[in-house]
Amino acid sequence: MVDWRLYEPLINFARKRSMWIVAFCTGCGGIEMPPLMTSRYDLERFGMMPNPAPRMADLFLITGYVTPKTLKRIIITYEMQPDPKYVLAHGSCPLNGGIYWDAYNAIKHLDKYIPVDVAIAGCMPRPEAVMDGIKKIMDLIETGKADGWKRYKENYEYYKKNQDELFGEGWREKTARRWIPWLMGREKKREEE
Amino acid sequence: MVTQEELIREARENGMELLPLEKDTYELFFGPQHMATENYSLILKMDGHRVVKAIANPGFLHRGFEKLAEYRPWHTNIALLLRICVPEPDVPEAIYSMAVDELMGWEVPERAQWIRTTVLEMARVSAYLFWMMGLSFKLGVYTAGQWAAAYRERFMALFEELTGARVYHIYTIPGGVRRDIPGDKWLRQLRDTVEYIKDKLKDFDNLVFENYITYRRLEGIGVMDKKFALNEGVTGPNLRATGVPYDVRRADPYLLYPELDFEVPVLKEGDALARALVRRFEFEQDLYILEQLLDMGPPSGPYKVDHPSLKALPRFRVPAGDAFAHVEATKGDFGAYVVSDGGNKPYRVQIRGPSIAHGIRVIEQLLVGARLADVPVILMSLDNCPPDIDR
Amino acid sequence: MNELLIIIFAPLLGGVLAWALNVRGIRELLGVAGAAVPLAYLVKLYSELDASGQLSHSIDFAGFTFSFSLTHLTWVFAMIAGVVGLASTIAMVSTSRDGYEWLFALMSLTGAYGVFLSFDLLGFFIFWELMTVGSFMMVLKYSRSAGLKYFVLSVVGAFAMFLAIAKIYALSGSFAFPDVANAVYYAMGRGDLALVFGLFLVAFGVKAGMFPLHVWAPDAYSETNQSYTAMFSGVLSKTGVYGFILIYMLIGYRLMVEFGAFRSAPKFGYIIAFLGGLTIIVGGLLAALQEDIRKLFAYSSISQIGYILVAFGVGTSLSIEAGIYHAISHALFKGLFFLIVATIIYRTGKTTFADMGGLAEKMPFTFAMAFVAILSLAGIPPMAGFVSKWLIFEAVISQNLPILGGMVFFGSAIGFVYLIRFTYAVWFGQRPTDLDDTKDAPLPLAVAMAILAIPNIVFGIAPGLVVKELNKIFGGEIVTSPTLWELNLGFGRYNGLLILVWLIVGLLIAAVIYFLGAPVRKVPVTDTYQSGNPVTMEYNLTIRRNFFLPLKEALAFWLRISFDKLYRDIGAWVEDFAEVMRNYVYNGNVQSYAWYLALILLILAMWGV
Amino acid sequence: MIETALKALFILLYATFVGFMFMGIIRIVTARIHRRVGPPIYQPILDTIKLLSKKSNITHGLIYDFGILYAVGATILAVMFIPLGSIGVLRAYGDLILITFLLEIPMLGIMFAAMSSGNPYAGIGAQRALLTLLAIQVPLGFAIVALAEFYGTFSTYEIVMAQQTMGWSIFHFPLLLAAIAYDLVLQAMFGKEPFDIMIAPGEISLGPMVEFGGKHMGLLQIQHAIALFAETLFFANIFLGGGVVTAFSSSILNTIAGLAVLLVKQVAVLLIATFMGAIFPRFTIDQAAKFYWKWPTIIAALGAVLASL
Amino acid sequence: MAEEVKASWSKGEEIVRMLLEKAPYAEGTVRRERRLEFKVPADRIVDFLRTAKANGFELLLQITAVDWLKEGEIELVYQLFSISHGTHAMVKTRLPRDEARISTVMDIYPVAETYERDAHEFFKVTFEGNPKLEMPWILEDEDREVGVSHRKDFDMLGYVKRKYKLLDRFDEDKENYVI
Repeated sequence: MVDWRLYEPLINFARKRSMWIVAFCTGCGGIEMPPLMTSRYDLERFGMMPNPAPRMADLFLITGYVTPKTLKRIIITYEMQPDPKYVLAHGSCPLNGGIYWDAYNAIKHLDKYIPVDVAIAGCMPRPEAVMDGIKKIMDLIETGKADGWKRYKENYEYYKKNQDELFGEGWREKTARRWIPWLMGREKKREEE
Repeated sequence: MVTQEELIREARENGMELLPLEKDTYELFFGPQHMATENYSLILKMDGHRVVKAIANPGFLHRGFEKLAEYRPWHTNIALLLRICVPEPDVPEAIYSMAVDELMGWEVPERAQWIRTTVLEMARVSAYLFWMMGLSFKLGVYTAGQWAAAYRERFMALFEELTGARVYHIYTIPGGVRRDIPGDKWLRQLRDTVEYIKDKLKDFDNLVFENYITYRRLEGIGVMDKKFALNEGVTGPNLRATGVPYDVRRADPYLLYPELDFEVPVLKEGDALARALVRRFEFEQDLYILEQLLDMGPPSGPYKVDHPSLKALPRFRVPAGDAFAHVEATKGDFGAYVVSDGGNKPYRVQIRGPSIAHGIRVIEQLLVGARLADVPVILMSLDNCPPDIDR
Repeated sequence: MNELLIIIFAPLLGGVLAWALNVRGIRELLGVAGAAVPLAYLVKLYSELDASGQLSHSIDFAGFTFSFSLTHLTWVFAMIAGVVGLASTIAMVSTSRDGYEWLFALMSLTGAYGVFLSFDLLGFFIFWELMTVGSFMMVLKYSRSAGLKYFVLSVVGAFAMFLAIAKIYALSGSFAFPDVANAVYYAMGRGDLALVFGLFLVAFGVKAGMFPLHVWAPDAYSETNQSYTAMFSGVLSKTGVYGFILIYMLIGYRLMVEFGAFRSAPKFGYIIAFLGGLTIIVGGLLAALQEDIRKLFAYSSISQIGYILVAFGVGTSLSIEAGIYHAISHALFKGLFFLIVATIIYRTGKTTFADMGGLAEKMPFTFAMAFVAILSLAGIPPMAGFVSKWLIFEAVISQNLPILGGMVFFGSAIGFVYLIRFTYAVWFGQRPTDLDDTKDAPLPLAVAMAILAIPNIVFGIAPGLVVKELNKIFGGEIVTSPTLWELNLGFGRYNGLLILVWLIVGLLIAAVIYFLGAPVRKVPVTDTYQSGNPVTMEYNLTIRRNFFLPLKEALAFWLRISFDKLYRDIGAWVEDFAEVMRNYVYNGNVQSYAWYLALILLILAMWGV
Repeated sequence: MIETALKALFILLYATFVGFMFMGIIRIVTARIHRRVGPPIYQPILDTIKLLSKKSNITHGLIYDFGILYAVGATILAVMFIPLGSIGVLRAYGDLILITFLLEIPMLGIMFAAMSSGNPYAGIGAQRALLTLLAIQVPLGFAIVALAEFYGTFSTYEIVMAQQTMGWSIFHFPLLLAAIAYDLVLQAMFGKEPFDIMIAPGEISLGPMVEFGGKHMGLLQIQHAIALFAETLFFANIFLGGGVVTAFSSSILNTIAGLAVLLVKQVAVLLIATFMGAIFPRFTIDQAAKFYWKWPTIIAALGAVLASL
Repeated sequence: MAEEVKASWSKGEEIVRMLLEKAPYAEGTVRRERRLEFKVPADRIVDFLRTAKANGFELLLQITAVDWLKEGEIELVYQLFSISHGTHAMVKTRLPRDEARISTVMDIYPVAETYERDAHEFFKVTFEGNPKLEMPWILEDEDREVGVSHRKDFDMLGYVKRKYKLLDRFDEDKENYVI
């Protein structure tokens, strides 16, 4: 009910200078995260902090290739993040599968499943390349063009269709209920048997 | 998401048990999106703050290396297989090259052996620093973690100068190494780095290894006796912490290790503290080995076998047969079994990462009865590398 | 002045009639009337009491003269019994099953009134026994073992009191309190004095649930109709507390003179205080480790009684006034809590924490009442609980008693801890699917809860009301309260209204910031952080059992010492001894009896009788 | 009425701003110990603005929101009671026990909100937070008892005034013991390293905070800032002699000087906690409880007994 | 070219002879220093491993499954390592390709449970007696139903094109492409 357009520049500056990263190294690029966070490259100068809780995080670094099993967790984590959220895809694997172009278990094009804001080159991009990608995201936020989350919200059906096409309908319950017979001790299957 | 009301209606219609199924224990997913596990999931059934039952759920990084390797010529596989273990990628390269050398019957020249040993030792030291950073973050000593990551960067710079890349070096190829050492300046830098880290060790001792609270957090947790370890296929520092002096560099020597003298630290208790201390002493030994190698100096001569087939790599053929080669990685016994049918692509490649034994049955049995605060500590003391399990 | 008799016997009369008629509608009406009449009379007599200071009345019955009196002190305690008793009886309208419960509940209420109003030891003892019988029958109906344990310990307490009264009567020749006080002060020997004090300590300790003698309370409070427990723990434990005041009134002065003081607190008082401190800690820690909702509140009421005992033990007029204030607030919030437990059990039928969860949405009114009770018991500033605890802290610490101060401080955190355990297990978390159609509290229970909740808030914001009454007991201005909302002790000041105002200001500021933000969307319980994994209702997302396992492990050494086991062992030992006697002495053959006869005759002969 | 409202507004703004600066100082000092540059000092303010300006927020029910509002409200209430140099709205009623309770009540609000989210990590975080509270209560109780007995009064304002004449509390041996015990307790109340078990990021992903996002987390950042300010101010007042300056002529200058003195003392307390936090690993919850019930309790009890002689 | 054995390794010969006495049904050779090789019929593998464990082969490093499409057999290589003798040993058995069944060695080397789950997941070899064969391991349920495996006859490229529907650049049929 309050019109915030007057304060947009300040809010964008705050969003730009305090991005919290979801602590989820999905692929092989995860090994370049520690040097970024620690003494040598130190992203905390830009206010970026790894945060284990997705509810508080803004930036989601997809570090390298994505397998369907990880993609399910990525989608759940992505949907748990509050709204202005940005995705940074590392390396060539999220774009066209990279070195795993013919692997049955690697996603070939990440943008079909979740919106990607910035993609960085490099088969495991160097920390400097990641910082360049982050600089690009900061500029997008500054100019208000980082709208991955808007795209996800507007054409949610397109993303949902792709996801269900890959995992099958109702994949969340199937994945969750997969462990019940082994975890609950009783060899009880649900309504299938 | 199926809403709660639909679930209840469904439960009532089918007259099934009312949910949740078991009320005495609760389930906690120590899943992939968690700071304690890189991308590897544990499903814990908890009672109070103690673990009642643990189930390992690997497979988040499975790319089917063994199938992909059968579609690529011999030399391209180096660029593929080294992506198995990310903290120390030189080990898969080395074992794959040693296996192919054995198949080809090549004898790697002296200089190449020296370079390979140095690269392996540098990989071990940087992997141990990575492990020290992990342990410090899990214990809470963020200062020691930051310092360990900073010192590891020095080795990253050295690797970059030697092989052109920070992490994935694609440097050891069958028959030797891809490029020669970039001159003496690099060797001097390596010696300075080893000296620098040697006298930084006492900082880590004060902060982590001789800290009262670390002893309280690590002592008597995740205890493993010798019989259990051998049955469960545990190798590397985890096995040496239970009293079994098994080190591949002594038991099945390769490259220059017979000529280097270093002792293999062995402890008896088999708990998380023993594993940490074994790694701490081995880290010191690796620095000592690097010093010996530098004193020895790289012998002159070619850095790779000059063989006609190396000129036209796509048509590089390996005679039929199979070979097994394994190396002592920081995580354990890293083995590769290569089968060739004489074609220009390998018939079958099997990489045996040490974490396939540590990360499934061992962790499931060690976690039973552990406190939730100990789960990340036990995971870190076993030093699992999830891609080893999924390959 | 037979209003006093009406006050005492009205509940019994109501109970008997309710039991006799035993018709669904009328029985409840009679029961509630039986509880309401004494309250009405007490309020009516207040003006006369204010004028004359003491209303007394005595009757002769079977050769003994029973005298009753209403002073400011007994008026306060009687009012506690009245309010909590009324609320409990209204609540029993929905939870009681038959006339049996009405009879014995109101009989115990009569006993409580009789204890407060009687002015001589004999009447005091008779009404004490009446109360014990009433409450024992209520517990017996639900579980024999709990009833038996309660009965055995009460009998021990009753005999102790009986011996003490006998000793005093042998000395003073009459039961009336004034004569007893003079007799004890002038004629009692040092040894007898100590014996009488010990006996009274045991007698009142059992009923109040002091530390070594508290074992009956958890079973008795939980194995009975929960709305009666509100009266059981709210009123009947106050009779034990009133007993300790009697010790001060009757033999306190002589004890002070005889045994001297320990750093400004009387020696005998320090014993009571130290036992009270232990009661706080033991009751609180055990409450945190319970898995049953009724047991948790049973232990918690023992722990709160510990506060009152500490206050009485210190012995200064300020601390006794603080103790009485805490007796009032404890009766209020403990009665409220047991009514909440009654509502939950009445609606869901479950009693252990493992089966409950997520009831906040389904029972909003009960949760609001629970929120008030939690704030009050945990001692959060704008509530009555905090005022009384604050007074006790000030009283204890200002008397240079560091150990007691530490114990009391530790007690407040324990209260905090087991309350949040209760809230987490019952109100929040994932709701089991079988609790999805629970409705909110029925009307009688709701009314009863409201009756007890309002004074909780009012006495917190305006403590002057209560303090004005309590000052009258001691005559002087012990706790000055310049305005209705403010208390001033000279070395500590408290202002209820200011705290409430500034808390509301703080809440408003937070609410403004909150509503400036973007709108929120409701999320089901299964859409939660499980490190990325999807979760469905089959998984249990709440720590229902063993919530304080780390505490249990940290206290493992102390938990091995259990007085409950000690008493059970004593019981078993007595049984074995009786078994041995039966086998050897009364073995049934006539010949051995003859031998015993001869033996006794020989002894008598030797004695030369 | 207007005058107290203005004073209250000033206290609130000053407390929040300085609280954020304190959080910035903690992050910069810790970063410098880690040999890295560290964020700018106004970083916490940016974080809070970003969190409050989130476009979509979730809630798990009414109590999920009310718990957080209650926590912020109680912290604002606590700040009003502690004497801030010569300004202090409710200074006359600033009672030791009242303030100690008020500094613990935000924990109740956060626990209510965290538990109503029905998340097992939040449950374990709440379990640990409660046991930490139980553990720190014993030394805290004895420290407060020592103070009250030494000065014979409970009003913070009178204690501050007494310290002007009798010298700072830490110069008297019994109160020095109480100060040491209280400082260890502060380490747990700030949630710094050896005792930050309740929000252990490595083990239970920020414990109770795991389900807070958007404006809920923003409100909690404000609460944390004010709580930092309140706790350090309370410590500075009761142990380090508070900020009463009468050297200057005009009262405005006096209050500013008083605030400056207090600020220095508060930063000192903060740095002790930060340094201790940077070099220690984390206790598990039962080790922390056993630790608190051993050394700090003995120190504080000794202080209390000596103070009462 | 690896046939000519370097200076024959006496210690290895002696180990092989000692094992062959105890297990006549097997035949063993010394590949080179610290590399032994044994061939054992499928049904006797449990006894052979039991004797091997008794005689100093403490560690079972891996169970590798190799799919010999032309001979129509799956070869299981049990890679053992002996710390006391300091040598590695490959114990090879052959199973028919279509329904490969063998009994589990879990009771001798408990770690074999994980290796057998792996071999079962990717090479469809059923190990009788292993309780966790049906437990979810690495592949998702969707891939398991389709029958993804590392056997030679599994057409990976076809499956990838069906699953991800994006790989248009595979349409031109390159048979022996070289990267």
